[in-house]
Amino acid sequence: MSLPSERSLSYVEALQEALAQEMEHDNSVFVIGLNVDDHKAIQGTTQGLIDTFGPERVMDTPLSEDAITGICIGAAMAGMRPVHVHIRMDFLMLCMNQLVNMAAKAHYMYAGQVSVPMVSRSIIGKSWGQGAQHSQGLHSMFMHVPGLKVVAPTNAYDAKGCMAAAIRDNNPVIFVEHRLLYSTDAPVPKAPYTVKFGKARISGAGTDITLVGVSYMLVECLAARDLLAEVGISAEVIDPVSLMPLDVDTIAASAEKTGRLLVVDNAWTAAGASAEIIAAVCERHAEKTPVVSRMGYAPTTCPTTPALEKDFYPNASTIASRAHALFRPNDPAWVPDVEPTLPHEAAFRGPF
Amino acid sequence: MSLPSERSLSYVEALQEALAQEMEHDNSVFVIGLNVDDHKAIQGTTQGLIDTFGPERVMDTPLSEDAITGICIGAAMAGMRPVHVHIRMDFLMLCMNQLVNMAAKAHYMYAGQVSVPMVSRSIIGKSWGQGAQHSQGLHSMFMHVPGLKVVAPTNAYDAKGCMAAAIRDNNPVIFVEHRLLYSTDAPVPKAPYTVKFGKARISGAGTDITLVGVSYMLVECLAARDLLAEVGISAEVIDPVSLMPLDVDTIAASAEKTGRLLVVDNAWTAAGASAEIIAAVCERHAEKTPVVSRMGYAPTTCPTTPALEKDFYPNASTIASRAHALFRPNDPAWVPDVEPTLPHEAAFRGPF
Amino acid sequence: MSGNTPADMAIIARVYRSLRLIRRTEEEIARIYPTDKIKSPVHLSIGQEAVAVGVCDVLNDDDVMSATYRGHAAYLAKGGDLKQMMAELFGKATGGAKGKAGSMHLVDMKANVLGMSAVVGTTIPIAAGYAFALGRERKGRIVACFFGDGATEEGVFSETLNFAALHKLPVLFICENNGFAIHSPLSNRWATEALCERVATYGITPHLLDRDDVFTIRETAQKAADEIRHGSGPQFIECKTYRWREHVGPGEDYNDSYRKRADLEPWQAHDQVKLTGGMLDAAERQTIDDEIEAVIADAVQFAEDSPWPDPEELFNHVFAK
Amino acid sequence: MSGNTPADMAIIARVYRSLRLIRRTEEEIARIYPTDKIKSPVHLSIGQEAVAVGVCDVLNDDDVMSATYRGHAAYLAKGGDLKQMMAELFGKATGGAKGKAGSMHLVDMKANVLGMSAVVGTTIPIAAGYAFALGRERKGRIVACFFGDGATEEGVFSETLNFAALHKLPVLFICENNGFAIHSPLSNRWATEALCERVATYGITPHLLDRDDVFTIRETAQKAADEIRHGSGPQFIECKTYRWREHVGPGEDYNDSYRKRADLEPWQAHDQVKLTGGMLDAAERQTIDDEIEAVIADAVQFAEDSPWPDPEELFNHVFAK
Ligand SMILES: Cc1ncc(C[n+]2csc(CCOP(=O)(O)OP(=O)(O)O)c2C)c(N)n1
Ligand SMILES: Cc1ncc(C[n+]2csc(CCOP(=O)(O)OP(=O)(O)O)c2C)c(N)n1
Ligand SMILES: [Mg+2]
Ligand SMILES: [Mg+2]
Repeated sequence: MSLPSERSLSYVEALQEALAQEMEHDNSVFVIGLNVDDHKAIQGTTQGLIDTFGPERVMDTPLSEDAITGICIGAAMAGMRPVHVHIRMDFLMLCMNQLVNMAAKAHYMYAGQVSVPMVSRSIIGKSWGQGAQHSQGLHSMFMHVPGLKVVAPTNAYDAKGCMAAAIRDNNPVIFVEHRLLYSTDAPVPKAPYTVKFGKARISGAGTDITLVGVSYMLVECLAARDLLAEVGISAEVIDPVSLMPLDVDTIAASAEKTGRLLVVDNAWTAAGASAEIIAAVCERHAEKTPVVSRMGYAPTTCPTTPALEKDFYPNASTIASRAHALFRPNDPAWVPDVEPTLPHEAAFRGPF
Repeated sequence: MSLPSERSLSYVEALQEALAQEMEHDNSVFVIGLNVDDHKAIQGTTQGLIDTFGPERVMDTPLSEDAITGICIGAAMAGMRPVHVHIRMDFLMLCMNQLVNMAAKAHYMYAGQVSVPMVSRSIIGKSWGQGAQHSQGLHSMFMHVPGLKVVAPTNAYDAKGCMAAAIRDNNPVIFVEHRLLYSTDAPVPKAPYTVKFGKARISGAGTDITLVGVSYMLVECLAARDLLAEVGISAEVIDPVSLMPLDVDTIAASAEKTGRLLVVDNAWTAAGASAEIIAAVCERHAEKTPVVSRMGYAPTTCPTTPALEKDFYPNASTIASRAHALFRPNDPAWVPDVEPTLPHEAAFRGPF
Repeated sequence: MSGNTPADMAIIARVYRSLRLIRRTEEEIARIYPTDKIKSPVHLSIGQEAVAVGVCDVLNDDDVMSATYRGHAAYLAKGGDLKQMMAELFGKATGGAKGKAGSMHLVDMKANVLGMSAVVGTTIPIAAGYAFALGRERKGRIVACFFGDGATEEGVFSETLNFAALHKLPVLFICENNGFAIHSPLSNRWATEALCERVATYGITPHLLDRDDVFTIRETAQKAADEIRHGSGPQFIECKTYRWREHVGPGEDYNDSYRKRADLEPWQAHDQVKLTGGMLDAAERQTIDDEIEAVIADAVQFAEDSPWPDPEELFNHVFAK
Repeated sequence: MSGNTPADMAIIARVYRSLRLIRRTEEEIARIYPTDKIKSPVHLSIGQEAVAVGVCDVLNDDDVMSATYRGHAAYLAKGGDLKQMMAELFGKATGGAKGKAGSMHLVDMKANVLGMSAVVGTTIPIAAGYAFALGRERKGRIVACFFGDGATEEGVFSETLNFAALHKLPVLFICENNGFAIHSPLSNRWATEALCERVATYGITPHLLDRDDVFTIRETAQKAADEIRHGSGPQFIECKTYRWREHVGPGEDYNDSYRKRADLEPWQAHDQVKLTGGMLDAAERQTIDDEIEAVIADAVQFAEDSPWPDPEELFNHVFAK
C-alpha cells in the first residue's frame, strides 16, 4: 500500500473496523452467522460488535447455512443489509442453491423489482491440518454466475475498503478472506472509505514477467518477486483485488509489456480464476499473445499432513522457479534454496 | 459417428438402453430420483426399468436432493452403484456440499479405504421458457474439483457408451445431458459398450479454424461449419465428450494446425469450461499461440421470453460470424442470414 | 360464513370474485396455450384456488405474500396485476418482469407479491427473511408463505421452521397439500403424514384442514394472522387440496397411470367456486362474472397488443445500481 | 448392570477398558499437543466417552459405525486401530489414511469405522446410505450413526430421517447433545428442545437419556439395535452429555465467557470412567490400567518412529482405479 496513513492495522482489525463503521452509519446492516457473538469473535473480526450493537444486529445462528442464506436474501429484499459469516469457504457449498439460484438471479429475474444487498464472508483455511474440507478456495464457482460479485482483498487496507464497498453494494457479494492474511498489517485510515471493485493493483512493478496472485498467493508472489530479483529477473506483481468484476485491462497491459503472464491462484486451476484470467488476456491479443502459465493447488484433495500439504500449495520458491523457466526457457531449471513456507505461516498454530 | 451399426436410436433410447443393460449385468446398479418410476419416465430415459427391475432398483424419492446424494454416496461406499437422476442441472446446487465435500474427496481423504462409484445425471434445459432456474449448464463447477469426473455426450452413441462407462467407473461422475439432444438420433450398437473418458472426437474435419462445442453447442458448431463452408472457410469441429478428464492433446493439435480456436460452451464463459480449454491450449504453445476466442451464454441470467432468450445463446449463425471474424479479421463482419434456431429446436414444445 | 349479515355477504362476494377470477383466468390460459402464444411452462392451480383466496382475503395490502411456480392463484388472490401477469406469460415488455420471469417467477412488489421460484422450497427461507425484516419494523405486517407438500421434504423447510420459531418471525406458513409432487404420491415421499405434529415440535401452532373449504381456510387464517400480528410467532396451516389439471401444462391427465378421474370427483363435488357462487343471488353473481370476463379479455388483449422487449433488455438488471 | 454375575463382570471390565482407553488416549494427545507433533486440530471427547462406549459395546464387529470430527471416542470404542490413529494424528505414512485425514477424518474400514467428516452433518445421509446397502444385503447388519446437537439443525438431518424412516433403514442415530456448537448454546440455536418428539413424528422410535450413564446407554442401545436388526426401521437416541475440554484443542476453557467451571462439576461428579472403574476390584482394574498405558505408549512410539509419507503420495487416490 502506498497510501499515506498514520496507523497500521491488522487484516482482522481492518475488517472489524469496517463492520463497526458500516453498522454505525447504516441501521439496516447486521452481522449474522454461527458464533459471531462469542468471545473468539471470528478471530476478532466481529470483536465488540455485540456490545455496541446488541443481539438484534449481531446474531448467532443454528447450523443451517442454506436457510440462513435464504433468510439473508429475504431480509435484503426487504431493505436490510446482512453480512453472513462463514468460518470456512468450504461451507458455502451448503449455500449454493440460494446463492446461485436466488441471490444471483433475483434482481434480473424480477426485472429490478427487488435487489439483494448482502455479503457472504468466507474464510479460506491453510496449514495446521486444515485438510480436505477446511482449505478450499472456491471463488471461481461464484465468478461463473452472473449477478454475483466476488472480491478477495489481500491486505488490511483493501480488507477495510472492500468490506465497506461490499456492504454498500446493492448486489450479493462473495467476500473471500484467507486465514493466513489475518495477522498481516498495513496502513489503514481511520475514516470510512471504500475500495472500488474492478480495479487491480500493481503491488510491485517489473518488466520481465507479470505475476498475478489471487488471495493469499499475492503474498507468495511478492516473495517470489524478491527471489527473482536476486537472479536479475524483474517481476511485476498484480493483485486483482476483485475477481468479478475483473480488471482485465490492467493485467493485459502488464502482460503486453512483459510478454509473460503467470497467474497463481489460491485454488485449483481447472476452470478456475487462473483459467479465466489467462483466457481473457489471450482473447485480447490476436497478434502477439504473451507466454502464459498457471499455478494453483495441486490437482488433488488437500491432505492434512504437512509432509504432503507443503507440495499441495504453490509457494515463493516454486513460483520463482516457474517464472524463471518462462523467462529463461533455455536455462537449466532453477529452484531458489529457501524455506518454502513463509515465517508467519510457519508460526501459525491456529487458533483453528 | 462413423461406427458401423444397423440401427439408429434417439439419445433418450440410448440412455435407456445403457441403464437397462448395466442394471441387467450388475445387480449393484440402481436408479434413484424423483419420478424415475412414473409413466413419463424422465422423458423416456428410464422407460420400463421399474417393470423389469422393480421398485427396489428404480426408486422414486422425496424432494431431498442433499440427503439423497449423501445416501447415494453411502450406498456407493458399501459397494452399490447408484445413478441419481436430476431433471435439471440447476438442482445440483442443492447437492454441492455432498458432491464437493464428500463424494469428490472420500477416496482421497480416506486414502483409498473407500470409493464412490456413483453417477449424477443432470439435464440442461433450453427454450420454451425454461428461464433463470431451468437452463443452467454448471459443469465447470464440477470440473474445478479434483475427484469428480464430468462427461457431456452430444449424440446417442456417446450417450449410451458414456453412461455405461460412468456406471462402471469407480468414481463419482457428473453426467451432463441436454434436453434438446434427447430427440436426436445416431447409429447405436445393441451390444453393451463403453466410450472412454478423456478422448475428444473430431466431429467434422477442417483446416482453417477449430471449433470446440460443449454439450448442445456441438450441434450449433456443426451447423456453423456448414455455413462457413459456403463462404469458403473450412472449420474443424471438436467434441470434447468428457470435460474432466479433458483431452487437451486433440484440441491443441487441431488449434496448432488451424491456428485459430473458438470454444463454444453451453454455459457462461467466466471461469467456465471454455476458459479452461483456452488456458490449457495457450499454456502449451509458448511459441506461436493460436488466435483464441470464447462464446457461451450471455453474461446475464437466462430470460424466459423468446424475444430475449434467442440472444442469450450462441447459435450457428453467431458462431459462424465469430469464426469468420477470426479467420478474416480484415473483412467486414459477416452474418449468415439464416434462422438462428435450428428446426428441431424451433419445434420443441416440451414436455417440460 | 352464515351469509346472514351484509358484512358476510360482502365477504362472500369478494371471495367469490377472487375464486372465479383465478379459475377463469387459468381456464383462459389453458384455452390460449395450444396457440403457442404462451411460450413457457404453466403450472395451473385450478381446483386449489380456495387455499390462496381463503388466506389472502385476510391479509392487509401491506402484508406480504410468497408463493411458488404454481403461483397464479396466490398472485391474483393477493391483488397482483392481471394485465402484467398475462403480458408476462406472453413474454412481452409490459409483463411484470418484462418477460424475464414467465409464469414460474411471477412478482408484483407493488401488491407485496414476492417473486416466485421454479426451484422447490427456495422461497421458504426468503419469505422468512422478509418476515424477519418486517418483525424489526414493528408495524404488525406479516408474510404469508405458500408452498406444496413436496417442498416440506427439502431440508431448508425444517431449517427455516426452526429459525422462524426461534426468533418468533411474523410469518404464516401454508402448505397446499395436493398429495403429489409431479406424479409422485405422498406414500413415496413421506414416512408419515404427521406434518402438523412435526411443525408443532418447533413451538409453531399448526392448523390441519382436511378439505379446502374456503371459509374454513379464511377463518383459520384470520385467527392465525391476528395472533401473528400480536407476536405469537409463526403459525402453520396444512390444507388438503387437489390439483385438477396435469402437473404442468393446460390439460387433464386422468388417463395417465398415476391417478384416476374417480379421485377427482369428491373434490369437484365441493368445488369452491361453484359453492361460493351459489351463496350469492343470481343477479349479483352474473354481474361479477361479466365483470371478470371483461377484465380477463382486457388482460389478454393487453398482452396480445404489447410489444416484445427490446434486445438491449437482455443486459438490464444483471446488477443493481 | 448389577455386577452380580460373571457375565456382568465381563461386560463391566470391557466397558471400563474402553472408557479408560479413550480417556487416557485423549489425555495423552492433550499432553503431546504442545510439542506440535500433532500438526492438526483435535476435537477431544473427554467427558463424552460413555455415549460412544455404551453404544459401540453392543455392536457386532460387522456392524458399521459413523461419527464426526470429534470422533476419537467412537473410533476406539468401535475397535478402530489405535496405532494407525496415533500415526494419522502425527501425519505419518502409517496412519490409517497415510496422513491425509488427520484427526478430523479418521477412518478404519477393517473395523467398519466409516470415514469421519469435518463438515457438520455430512456423514448423516452417508451413514443412512450405507445402512440402505446393508438393508438390501439382509444379513441383520446395522449402522450406528453419531453426531452432535448442532448437526440436527442442518436440513440434511431432517431429510435423512424422513428417507430412513420411509425405507425402514437399519440405522441407529445417536445425538450426543453436549449443549454447545463451538461456544453457541442450545438456546441460540433450538426453538425448542423437543428433538425426540420431532424425530418420533417420522415414525422413528426415540430414546431420550438425560444423563450419560454408560450402562443405561448400553441397555438402550442393546434394545434398539436388536429391534433394528429385526426390521423396526431406524431408532434414535438423544443423550445429554458434556464436553469437558475446549471445542478444539487440548485445553480447558472455563475462563472464557461462555460457561463456568461450576457447569462442569455435576458431570465430573458422575464421571463414567471413575464410576465404572469403581465397580471392578482394584487388582483387576490395575491390570487393565497398566495394559492401557502400555498400549498407548506403544502407539505413540509407533507414530514417533513412523516415516513421513513420500511426496508422490500427494497424487495417489485422487481417482479410484
Ligand atoms: C429442488 C427441486 N427439485 C425438483 C424439482 C422438480 N419439480 C418441479 S415441481 C415439483 C413438484 C413439487 O411438488 P409440491 O411441492 O407438492 O408442489 P405442487 O407442484 O404439488 O404444487 C418438482 C419435484 C424442482 N423444481 N426443484
Ligand atoms: C456445515 C458446517 N458448519 C459449521 C461448521 C463449523 N463447526 C465446526 S464444529 C461445529 C460445532 C458443531 O456442534 P455439534 O454438532 O453439537 O458437535 P460438537 O462439536 O458439540 O460435538 C461447528 C459449527 C462446520 N464444521 N460445518
Ligand atoms: Mg404437491
Ligand atoms: Mg454439541
